[in-house]
Amino acid sequence: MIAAYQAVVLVPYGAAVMLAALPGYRVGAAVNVIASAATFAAGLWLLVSPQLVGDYAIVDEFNVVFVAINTLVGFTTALFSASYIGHEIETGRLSPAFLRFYHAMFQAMMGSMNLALIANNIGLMWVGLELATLITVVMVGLYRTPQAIEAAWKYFILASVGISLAFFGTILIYLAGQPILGEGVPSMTWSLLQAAAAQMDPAILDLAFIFLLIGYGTKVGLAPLHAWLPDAHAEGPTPISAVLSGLLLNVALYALLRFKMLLAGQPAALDPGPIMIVMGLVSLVFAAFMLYQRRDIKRFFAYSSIEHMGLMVFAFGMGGPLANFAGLLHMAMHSLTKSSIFFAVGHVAQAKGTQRFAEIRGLSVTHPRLAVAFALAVLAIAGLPPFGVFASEFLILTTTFARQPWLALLPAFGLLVGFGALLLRLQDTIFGEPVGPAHRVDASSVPMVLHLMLVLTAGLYLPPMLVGWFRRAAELLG
Amino acid sequence: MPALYASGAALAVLAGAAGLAILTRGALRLVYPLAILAALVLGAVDLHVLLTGVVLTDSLPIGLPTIGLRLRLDSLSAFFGVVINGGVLAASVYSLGLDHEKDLTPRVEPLFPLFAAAMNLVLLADDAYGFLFSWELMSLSSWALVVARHTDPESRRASHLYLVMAVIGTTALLFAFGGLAGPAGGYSFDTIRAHAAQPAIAALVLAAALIGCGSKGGLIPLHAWLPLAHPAAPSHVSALMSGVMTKVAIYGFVRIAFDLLGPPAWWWALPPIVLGAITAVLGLLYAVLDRDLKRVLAYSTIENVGLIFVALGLALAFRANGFAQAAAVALTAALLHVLNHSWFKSLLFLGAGAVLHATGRRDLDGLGGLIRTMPRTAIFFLVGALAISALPPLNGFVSEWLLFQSVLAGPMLPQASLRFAVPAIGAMLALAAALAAACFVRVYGTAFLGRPRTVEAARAHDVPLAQQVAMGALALLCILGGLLGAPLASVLAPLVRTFSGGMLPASGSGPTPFSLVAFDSARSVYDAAVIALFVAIASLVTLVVVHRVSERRTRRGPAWDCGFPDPSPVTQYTASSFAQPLRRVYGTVAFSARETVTMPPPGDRGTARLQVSLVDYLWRVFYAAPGGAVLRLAERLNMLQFLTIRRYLVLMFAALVILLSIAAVTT
Amino acid sequence: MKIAYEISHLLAGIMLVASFALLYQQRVGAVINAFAAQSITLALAVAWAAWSEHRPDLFITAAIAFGLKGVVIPLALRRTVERLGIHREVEKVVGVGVALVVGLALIGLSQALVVKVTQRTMGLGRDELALALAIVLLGFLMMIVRRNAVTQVVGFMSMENGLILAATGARGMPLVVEVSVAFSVLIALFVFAVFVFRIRERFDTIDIEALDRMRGDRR
Amino acid sequence: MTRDLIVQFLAQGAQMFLVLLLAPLAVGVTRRVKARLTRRQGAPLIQGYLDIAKLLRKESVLAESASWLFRTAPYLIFALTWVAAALVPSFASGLMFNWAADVVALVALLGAARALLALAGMDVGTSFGGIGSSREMMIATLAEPAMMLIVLTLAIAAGTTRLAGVADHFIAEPLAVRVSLALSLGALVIVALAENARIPVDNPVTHLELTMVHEAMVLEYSGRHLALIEAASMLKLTLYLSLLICLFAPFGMAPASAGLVGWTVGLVAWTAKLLLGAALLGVWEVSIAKMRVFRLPDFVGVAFVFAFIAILLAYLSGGDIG
Repeated sequence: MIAAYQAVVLVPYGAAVMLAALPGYRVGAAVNVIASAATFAAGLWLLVSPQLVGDYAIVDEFNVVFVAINTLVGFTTALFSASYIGHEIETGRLSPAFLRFYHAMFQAMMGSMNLALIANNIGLMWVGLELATLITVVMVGLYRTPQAIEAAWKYFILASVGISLAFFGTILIYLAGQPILGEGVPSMTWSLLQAAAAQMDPAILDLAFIFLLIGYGTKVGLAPLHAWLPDAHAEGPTPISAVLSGLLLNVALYALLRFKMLLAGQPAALDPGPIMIVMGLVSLVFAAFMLYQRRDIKRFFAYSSIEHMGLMVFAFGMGGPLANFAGLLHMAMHSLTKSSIFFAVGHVAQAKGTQRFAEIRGLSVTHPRLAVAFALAVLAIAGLPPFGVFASEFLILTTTFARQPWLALLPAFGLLVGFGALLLRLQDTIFGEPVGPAHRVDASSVPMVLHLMLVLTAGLYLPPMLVGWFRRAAELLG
Repeated sequence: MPALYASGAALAVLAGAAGLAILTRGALRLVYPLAILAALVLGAVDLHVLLTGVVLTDSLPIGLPTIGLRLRLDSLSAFFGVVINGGVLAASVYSLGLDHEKDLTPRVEPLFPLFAAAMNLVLLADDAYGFLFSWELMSLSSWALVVARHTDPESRRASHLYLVMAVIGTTALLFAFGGLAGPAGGYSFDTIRAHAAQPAIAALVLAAALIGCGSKGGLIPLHAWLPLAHPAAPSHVSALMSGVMTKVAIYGFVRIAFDLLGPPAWWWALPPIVLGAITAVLGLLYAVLDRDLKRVLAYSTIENVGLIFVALGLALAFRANGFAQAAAVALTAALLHVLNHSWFKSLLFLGAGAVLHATGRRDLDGLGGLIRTMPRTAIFFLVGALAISALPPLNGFVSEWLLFQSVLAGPMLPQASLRFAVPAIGAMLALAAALAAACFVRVYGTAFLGRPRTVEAARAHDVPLAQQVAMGALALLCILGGLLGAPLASVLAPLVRTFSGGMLPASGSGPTPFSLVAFDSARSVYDAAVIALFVAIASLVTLVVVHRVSERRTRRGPAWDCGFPDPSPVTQYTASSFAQPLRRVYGTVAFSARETVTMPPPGDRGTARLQVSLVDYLWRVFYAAPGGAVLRLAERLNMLQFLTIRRYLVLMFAALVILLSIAAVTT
Repeated sequence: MKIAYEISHLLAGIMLVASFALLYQQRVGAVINAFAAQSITLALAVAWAAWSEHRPDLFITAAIAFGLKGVVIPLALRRTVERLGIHREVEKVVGVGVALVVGLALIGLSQALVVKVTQRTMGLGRDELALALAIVLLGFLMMIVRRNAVTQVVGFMSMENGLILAATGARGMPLVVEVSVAFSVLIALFVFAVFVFRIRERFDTIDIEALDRMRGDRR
Repeated sequence: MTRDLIVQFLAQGAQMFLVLLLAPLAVGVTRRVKARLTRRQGAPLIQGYLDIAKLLRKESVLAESASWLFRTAPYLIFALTWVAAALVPSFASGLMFNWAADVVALVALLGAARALLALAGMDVGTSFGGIGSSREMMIATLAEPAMMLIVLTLAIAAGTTRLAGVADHFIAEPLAVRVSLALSLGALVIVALAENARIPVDNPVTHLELTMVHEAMVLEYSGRHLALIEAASMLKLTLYLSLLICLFAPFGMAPASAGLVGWTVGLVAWTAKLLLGAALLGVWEVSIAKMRVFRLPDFVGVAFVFAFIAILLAYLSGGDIG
């Protein structure tokens, strides 16, 4: 009998092995869904099971929520891709062999991300995160079109450099911990490092944090380290885009925040706040402007992910219980909303047979329900009520203004610029006279609706349990 | 709080109506009856609170954690609730006359009740989150209503501009509430009331509130979306947006400036006064020169919002200087004008809707002679037009009169800047009043009087009974509101006392129970009833006498027109030609209007052309320029999408080295 | 112990020199040779650490460093370079002089960063940390001053050499071996990607500028 | 007590009919003076009465396109103007309904009459009607603010917006020459000229001239309707004259609750001043030429500027109102 925290890692890996062996993509898809469901069940179980601090695994207020979200989105994405990917076979973009590979890789990726989340060891976390990254690299290249190859290549190079830098940072953390915790595993263990942070050498911590910021920041997609992100989203299979935006960015940010906690524990170390504020703002404003010139719908929303990651990093840079709480909330809301958007985009792409904005018009005439869902998702990510993103942005902006009024203008500016673009594209796609073909959509709309429901609920009501976890995590984040 | 539960139930009814309408097309026709029901209940509750002065509070465990959703219905929100639900009621009754097959669409009907519910929620909310939540919901639902005619690129453009401006406004309000709540995040209003913000914060909050509420109300220069968005919506929605939603904006400003922000400083008054006055005059100048019926009405909405802001500013100024009674006069003027404007503007927009419905045209120059083809609408519209021109004995003049009375109290103010501002404001108000009269004489004269200019206008027919009932009721309210100004003011007295510290003399203190008394009865009295009585008697006497002594015979003949009667109605004065003198006088200053006449060469019998060019400087500076800047910058930055991998690596390397250097220099 | 420290320090120094050699080499062949030299030095350093600190597992890392990066990959690179006919001078972005100056500045930077580290008992000497840091940065620099994919791969690998150096230096750090293996896999993928992953067929040159010709979202 | 009340009521009624009675005479005086100054015999003083009587006896011709508004407007316009005129204190200040004579309301009443007239002008749908209405409203946008500012200035000086109160104030403290008041006087004169369509703003005696304003509006009227319009414009002239009198030359006006004697004195004084004013108007009209329509803004603008300076001074000197 294995524990929940083991299940969330082992189930996917096991499923990966099995799927690699299984022929026939329909079976594969089914297994994929079942395995993801099992993982999700384990994730829920983790929510209620007691917290623990093991040698290699940790389950605390901080990561438990993200594991849950991770497994949830993994499950819904599996559902979506099960109904979606068949279409790719029909259109001949994929062959069953590749699909088998795809399913196996999908599970491996989920397992690695969960590993990164629950690892109580900076080395393990690094391994999990980088494994997930490399797998997504391969996934992005799945279609083997010139664009896909190029996107994968770009992703691969930038990610590899990021990996190396992050590893260097990890070594430095070990070096910082070693004098206090002694040689070996202890000085790579979160819980112990956390406790010993106060006595660590601030200079090494500074150095380490910078390397980790650049290394993991590459995966978070912070400008100017973002270059891989838009193309990877645009050229990869849509389910992978959903996972990338919804989960991988979150996991990377989670890792970064863990290290921020260490620095928060050592007053003598440099304050990561200003650095994160600047990088966050740069990403936010830059991405907002980049939205205007986008012609590919998936690349468009990829940039909006950069924008929101920037906002989160800004919030965590501001620090303080309220801003951190808002940042965590925004992480959760964004991953749910953005993945639902990518599901919707998948539907749209099927309905119109293209990803180019220019050829998507008048959806509300041809596909009213899809149009409504898509509109709701986009408005949700634009930070309009009744959705949860509104709550987090409300908290971020109000608390920032209350503390530093003039600083608050910048994120507001970025968000407004981005909003203009979002609304423009939304209106162009769903309104007006329809153009081009209008195919039947056979992908399941359950995941999309489910996510929207969750985000809607969060906008109206946050369960006290969740609030409690976020509170605690916010305090740790300093 | 059973009353609040009643409101809750009504809101639930609205939500249910929306849900039904979304689910089945057959349920579309249920929307308006349900909306009427809900509006009646909500209005009744608001009225009850307004009359009894009780304060209903409640809180639900939703919304922000630990704060929850606070609900509070005090006299202020109740008053605005009466305004709003009155508008909703009228619009819904009007919409009963819509044709089920032709007019009802899933793009409009499901959103109408949501819009109404959101506006009510704004008034009920007693914490920042709930307030902004419903505020934004209001914008969102109205946005969807504006873009209902989505195939028309104009309305798409309008809706885009509208929602962007709305979100800018909401962001400003976010800041306002952020400043009020403080770093600790005390978002509930009673926490905010508990501690007053220090001056620096207060200034920022006031600015933010002015931007936030001004952008929703159409305060210049945040107005440009309004004349595009309001007309783009279906007419009964335009009536709501113009007549009622702008009032929610006013409510927001009053709530923040008079309630949450604590005791005012005198200079708070300046921005609303100055902006309001500019808005009032410019709004009418736009209106006078525009040729689209609904757009003219939208511009006049801007003007009226300006007037209200002026009154509010004066109230702030007086209150800050401790002149409670003057503050009361100004505040009463503001609130009464809120009420009156909601009535006649809804009436006018519904009338415009009727015209649009009957003729399919909105351009004034395509109408004419409707007074004969749709007589009832013509009467109702006339009442509305005279009322909005602030002519006695209709309701528009009551608030106008009070406003002038409060302007008259200006010399009391100690601050030189205010002293200098107030007379200028008085002049601009007078100008606005005169322009309003000109504007609506023009509208009514071209649309309803004269001879039909097009076939549609000639073939027009009066609208269904339900729509006539709605308009008639509003027209009646405009008349009653004019005659019963004093009783209305006394109803508002407790509310006014709460927020201004003073109150008007009790309605008994005047010569008659209908006399509206500012300051004291020896000083200024306006008695609409008596004056109306005089006029009535005088005209009756005249009628009788004239019909006794004079020749009774009346002959119909062709128009005399100085001897050359013209067969074609084309030679009538059009809206544009009516505007020409005004354009020459004011347009040349405000919009650097140019007229260029191109005459055919002598002997050539071709037509001469008159070109009129106007420049909208506000649009150029406040909209075209920033928008263009954003797009240009976006284009510049876009090259960052097309760098080579090596260059991206360079960026990465640069970031690393820079951060390392920072770490190296910091100790 | 003193001797052990001196020797490892000496080897690290040699690696840094090799990095500089990488920077100023003109021809692809020479670049590859310099890299091979650096890798072999790394192998020696790791082996020395394994022996002096009695951590036999590190010998695996040493073996990988020697076998893969010291011998196999250089040979593979050499062959493909000849096959692609680009063994002549490679196009640089900045002149050698500039590159060297920047490199020196980077070394200064890493020194400046490390002096603030208060020396305490740790496996990795403070100046050795500085050396590793410098090697990593120089590798990164190498990646961006050359336009040619081979040299970029080389740059990445020398960067990674620096990492392994630091990792092995950090006494008692777990997973070092596994990580070094993982990295070798990564590098293998890298090389694989450049030359086998149909990039040659798809793009007639391996100049990266051409590799990302379309770069997404073009009209 | 009741008797007193009745007397008061009668007095009020008397004023109401008095203005009606004297209005045509005032116009007659003006015309006569103009005629004499231009070496003409001129019509008899009672010509105004004769005109109205004659018009009443004629049948009225309505254009086919005229609507009900066209027919009802004259009655309302006449009634509104009449009430407005009757509200201005003439021979006594403290009459029964003097409190109803609020300056702001007065201006608004005239505005209402004007708006109705302009609407009536547009009703038939002829080009001339349009010309008249549009110009009338344009002039109004200049004259009405000026008017409003003037009354506000006086109200500030007197500390009330009751006309009677203002009059009392100026009776009580004999008119000290104050800049703001002088300016107001000038402004009010100009406004009065503009509002009554007198030279140089408009020429009351011409037709078929593209520069006409008032006459163009009433072009389509005939018979009893025209009679009412004419009577209304006469009343308006009287109103402005007695407004000028009551504000700037209130001497002789009987105070509140003065007996019949006081009232008769006031009556004589007022009538004299009224006719004098009419005569002065005549003199003015022969001594100046009609302006082009689009020079009017400059002319009426002057009134606005005067009034604005006046009120500014009143504010900065801090009126004792409040």
